[in-house]
Amino acid sequence: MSGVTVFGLCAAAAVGLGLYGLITNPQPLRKIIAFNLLGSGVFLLFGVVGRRGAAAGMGNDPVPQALVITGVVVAFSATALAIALLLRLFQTSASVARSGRASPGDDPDQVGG
Amino acid sequence: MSIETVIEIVLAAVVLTLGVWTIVVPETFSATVGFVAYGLLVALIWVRLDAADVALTEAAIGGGLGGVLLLGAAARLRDADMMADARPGKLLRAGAAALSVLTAAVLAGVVLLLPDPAPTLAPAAVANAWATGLSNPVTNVLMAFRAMDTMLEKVVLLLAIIGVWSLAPDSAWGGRPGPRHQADPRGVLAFLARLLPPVGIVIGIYILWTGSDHPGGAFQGGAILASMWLLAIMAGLADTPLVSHRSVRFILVAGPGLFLLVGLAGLLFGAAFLSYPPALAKPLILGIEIAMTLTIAATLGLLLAGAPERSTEP
Amino acid sequence: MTEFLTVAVGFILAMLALGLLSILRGPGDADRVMATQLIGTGGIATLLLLGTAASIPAAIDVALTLALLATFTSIAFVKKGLSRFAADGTASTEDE
Amino acid sequence: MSLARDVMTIAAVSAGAFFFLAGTVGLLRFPDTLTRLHALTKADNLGLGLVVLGLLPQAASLRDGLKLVGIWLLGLLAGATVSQLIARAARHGQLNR
Amino acid sequence: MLPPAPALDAATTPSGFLLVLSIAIPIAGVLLAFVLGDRYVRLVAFAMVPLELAITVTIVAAVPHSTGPLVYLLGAWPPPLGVALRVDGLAAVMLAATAVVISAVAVYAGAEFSVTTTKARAPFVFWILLLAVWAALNAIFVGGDLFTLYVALELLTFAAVPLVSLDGRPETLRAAIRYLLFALLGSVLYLLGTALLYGLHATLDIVLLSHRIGAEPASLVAAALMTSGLLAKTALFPLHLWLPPAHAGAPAAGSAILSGLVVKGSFFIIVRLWFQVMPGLPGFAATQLLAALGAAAIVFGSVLALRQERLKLLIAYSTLAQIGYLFLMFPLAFNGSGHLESGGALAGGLLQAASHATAKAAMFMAAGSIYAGLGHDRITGLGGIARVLPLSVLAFAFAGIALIGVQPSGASLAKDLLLQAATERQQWWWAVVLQAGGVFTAAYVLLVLAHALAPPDKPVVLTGPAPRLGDVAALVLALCSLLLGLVPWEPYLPVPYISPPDLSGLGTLSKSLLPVLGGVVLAILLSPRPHPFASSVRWKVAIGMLNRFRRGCCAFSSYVERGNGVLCEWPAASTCLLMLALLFSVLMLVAA
Repeated sequence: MSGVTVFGLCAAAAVGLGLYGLITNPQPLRKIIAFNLLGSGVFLLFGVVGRRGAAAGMGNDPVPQALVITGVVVAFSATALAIALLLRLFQTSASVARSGRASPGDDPDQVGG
Repeated sequence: MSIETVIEIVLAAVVLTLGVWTIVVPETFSATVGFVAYGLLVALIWVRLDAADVALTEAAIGGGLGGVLLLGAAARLRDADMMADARPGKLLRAGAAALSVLTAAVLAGVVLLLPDPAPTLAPAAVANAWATGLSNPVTNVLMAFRAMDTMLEKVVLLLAIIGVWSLAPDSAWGGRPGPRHQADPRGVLAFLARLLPPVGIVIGIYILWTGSDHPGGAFQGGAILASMWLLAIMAGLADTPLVSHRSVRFILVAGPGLFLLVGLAGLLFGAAFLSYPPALAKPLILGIEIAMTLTIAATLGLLLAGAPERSTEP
Repeated sequence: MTEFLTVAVGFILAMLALGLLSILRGPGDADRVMATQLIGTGGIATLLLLGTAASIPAAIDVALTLALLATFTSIAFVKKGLSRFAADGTASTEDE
Repeated sequence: MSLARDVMTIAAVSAGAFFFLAGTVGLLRFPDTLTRLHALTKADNLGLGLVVLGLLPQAASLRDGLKLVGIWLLGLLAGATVSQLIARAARHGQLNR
Repeated sequence: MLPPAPALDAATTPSGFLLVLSIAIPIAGVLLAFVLGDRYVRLVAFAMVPLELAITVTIVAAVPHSTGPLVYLLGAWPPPLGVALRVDGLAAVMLAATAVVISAVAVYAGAEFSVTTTKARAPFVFWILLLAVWAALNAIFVGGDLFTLYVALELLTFAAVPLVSLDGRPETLRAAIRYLLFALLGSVLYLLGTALLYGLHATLDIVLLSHRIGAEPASLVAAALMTSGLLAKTALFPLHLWLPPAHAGAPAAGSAILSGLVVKGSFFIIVRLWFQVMPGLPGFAATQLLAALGAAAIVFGSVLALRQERLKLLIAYSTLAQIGYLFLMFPLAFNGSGHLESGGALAGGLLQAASHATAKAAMFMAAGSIYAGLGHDRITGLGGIARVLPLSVLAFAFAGIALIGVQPSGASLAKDLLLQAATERQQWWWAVVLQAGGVFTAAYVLLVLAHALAPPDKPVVLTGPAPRLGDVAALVLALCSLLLGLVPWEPYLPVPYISPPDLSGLGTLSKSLLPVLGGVVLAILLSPRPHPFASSVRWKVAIGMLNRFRRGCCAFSSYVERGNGVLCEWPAASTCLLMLALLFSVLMLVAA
């Protein structure tokens, strides 16, 4: 068993863990964390693929590396956006709860126009 | 089994243990800390996979910004059960576990089945490095061969900013994100915030500059600069800027803007969109990277700062 | 030499794992936050040894980045983790 | 010459590893947050310092050597400030719940 | 026309630069609008829309004159190292549909999202995201590399999510979070597939992959993962938990974009994947499953649409049903040798996508006008609006008729093509589903129209002025959809026969009337609320005979609603996603 295989299996396990967490965790923040775990498993898989393609004096194929860097940036922006949404929801639902049930936001008719 | 393999197994086991901890531990806060630790250790795996560029990215994101983002949210949302879905029943959880294990097993099988020798683009990337004059092939892929992806990704970052800002209350639109932080000017935090940023800025610029020939580059450098800015903000030494300020807006689009302009210049005068004339390739790419570093630093900083909360009046 | 460094990596990694587990168990959040600090030292040491053993010079840069940013999560914890909602706006709990 | 370097590396790294061991034992044995914090920062920073010292002879260039020293200094700074911050937070009892 | 696997396109074609511009111009608009700030965003958008429209027209005009697809090599780097952009007939159709819908939405939203001093946030976000959606969709239609498609797909998600939560109320924020998380799960699965494909073939270029890919187990697993990930983003039943709240919660112009266009982005990548990357893979059983899910989506979506109290939710559930319709083409495209053929079925599917895009956007726009006029959109409270908001109701009616598939609409041509394919492939069961789909559509469209045309209980008071220009935009869009069947499609889509629609023939009339009649019956049977003409005498006679049957149908539809409630729970939906991924893998592995 070579090192690449070890990390390949590790990546597969991280994907499985992330999926399980994303499905079963009721808290949105935990879902976001599980998504990040899942993402890191996928990125590791790219890394393993690149490592297997080591050639021409490169220890790791540069193309998958570049894809991973792009992917990490995208995943990070997604995390930031999701957390911003979450904090805003926390804030608004807290203020709705404080101002009582009679607030206009609860009117079932007003779901957009 | 060589000793290297043993080490790799130990490393993978530690990382996976942290992963399991992150998923199964009941308190959200512990899970978050576990994930930050996980992210830091994954950087080790990337070094072991000889992908130092990615390792740097993971270290900057996982160690600095990701940790700040997740821990900050976890600390604020501590007891926020009101947003949670219903907890799935035991049967559903068992089913989900079985399916996840099955998926992981299928993936593991596929990984073991990958062809040997593996197909690769490494020789092609190395052979075409002449076109840019940069000897870090990852930078070449990001800035030349697959420049389109990089440009679109920068637009994704900008959209994320717009998405975060769109959550502002109407009254605070155009104002400053987040609360005004305060700290004792003689305290530990202020001391750190005075000492660390100069060092950090030097390191950030070094990572950017070294990226043309060695692992490093715009994103990693920008992430470090963003962290330093956030440190100053958290210590109360600086305030978040007004998001309606023209110069803020300009910095946020400088990177993709310059990228697009250079690309269109290539379309008009050169060989193709996003092609660089060989003589000018290196300075052009460096110029774009410098602009992108600034943009990334500002973008990441503002992404973490959140939606505008304080209106334009001071 | 390589063998020695590799063994050292394994040893420190094992210590790191033990330490992490004991810290993450808690009881308090402060204990848990120490985990990132632990990686700030143990992880960096591992990284440096690993880089030297496998002759990957860029590992030093990765370690430098980690060392620079190791404080961040703890600061975020101290700054935002404290009763933000009671005194929303100016969360200053440091140095009173 | 190379042998002397290797001996120095082995000695210093081994000593560093010992301090990591000591730090971990401290973490496992000490009961409360503050003493654990103490064990963590003191032992680990020494450990990191010794590892850096041990790797210095193996550094490829002066720049790498300087970076190694820089890493250790940053580690010290982080340890000192963060342990203060966490200790203060823990002492105020706001975090131990 | 779809060329048979272009072997050598290692060069940029003469008008290839247009493809770059189709992405670069909206992006330039995004950047410019962002810098110039609140006051100028709408101006920038209004400047970019005609420019981009002109570029799309030029591309669409250039495609028939080119022997193969239009190609552009970015940075002059040929694949596999570089990234190529390609436009074939399929992409041209989608580019055109997108351009038409976005232009109409821009006209519609012009008044609503104008900047005033008190509200600058929503217009700023809306106009920038409108351009961003356009850039992302064009990148998806034009992109020739699976990873570029991934980035474009994420761009689309990032542009779509803030549209959902634009008004900032807790419900819409919750809908946005759910949408974002489920979309992210989908895109991670897609990315996982691309990682495997890269590991197998060291390229992600669509044309190169189509030559290298075989029935290796790893390729099949990758295809299964990518397909199911994209299905999550397309909201095919049972992965639709995020769609109704997100599409109904956004402002009307946003809903038009989300429902008409955004879901088509991931759908188009599925088409590319199946028809171009892996047409030779053993996917027959898997496509049967896809179409079965589509059929289930039609039933669930339509029944639920009939049970909604609010117009916007009804339209959102109708989208769910129509998405199902899009997937009926996959099994019908398999020829005798087990090869996925780019023929009439594909043409029908794409045509359906284009006509749904236009019709659905028009519907949401009309619904938005009605909401703005009445201050609510309760379906039972719509009585009398045909008199006060005639244009809005007319636009809704035209869009609905187009959707039902009355000649000469695009949907009717699509249905003909698909029915013909079903006959050729001897898969009669999909022909039944196709016909039933039309009847179901007629049911909920007629339900709304019946309420809108019914006399009011009390005089209708408008809360706001009727947006005249917006209604005209919706009407034009609905007419576009209604006349799509008259467009000569041969240069773009593999249409196997040319039969000019016969508008007067008896056969045509009955073909259009049957679904309408069936729809009336279904609407009466399945809608739980009293009907607008319930007080008339003839009604009572008719209903007397049907009453017992109607009770059974109502019980059925309430079961459907309950089942839907279970499927819309997060754990159930995400488990379904994982199960689908595994099921697709197994089906293909067994067939290989």
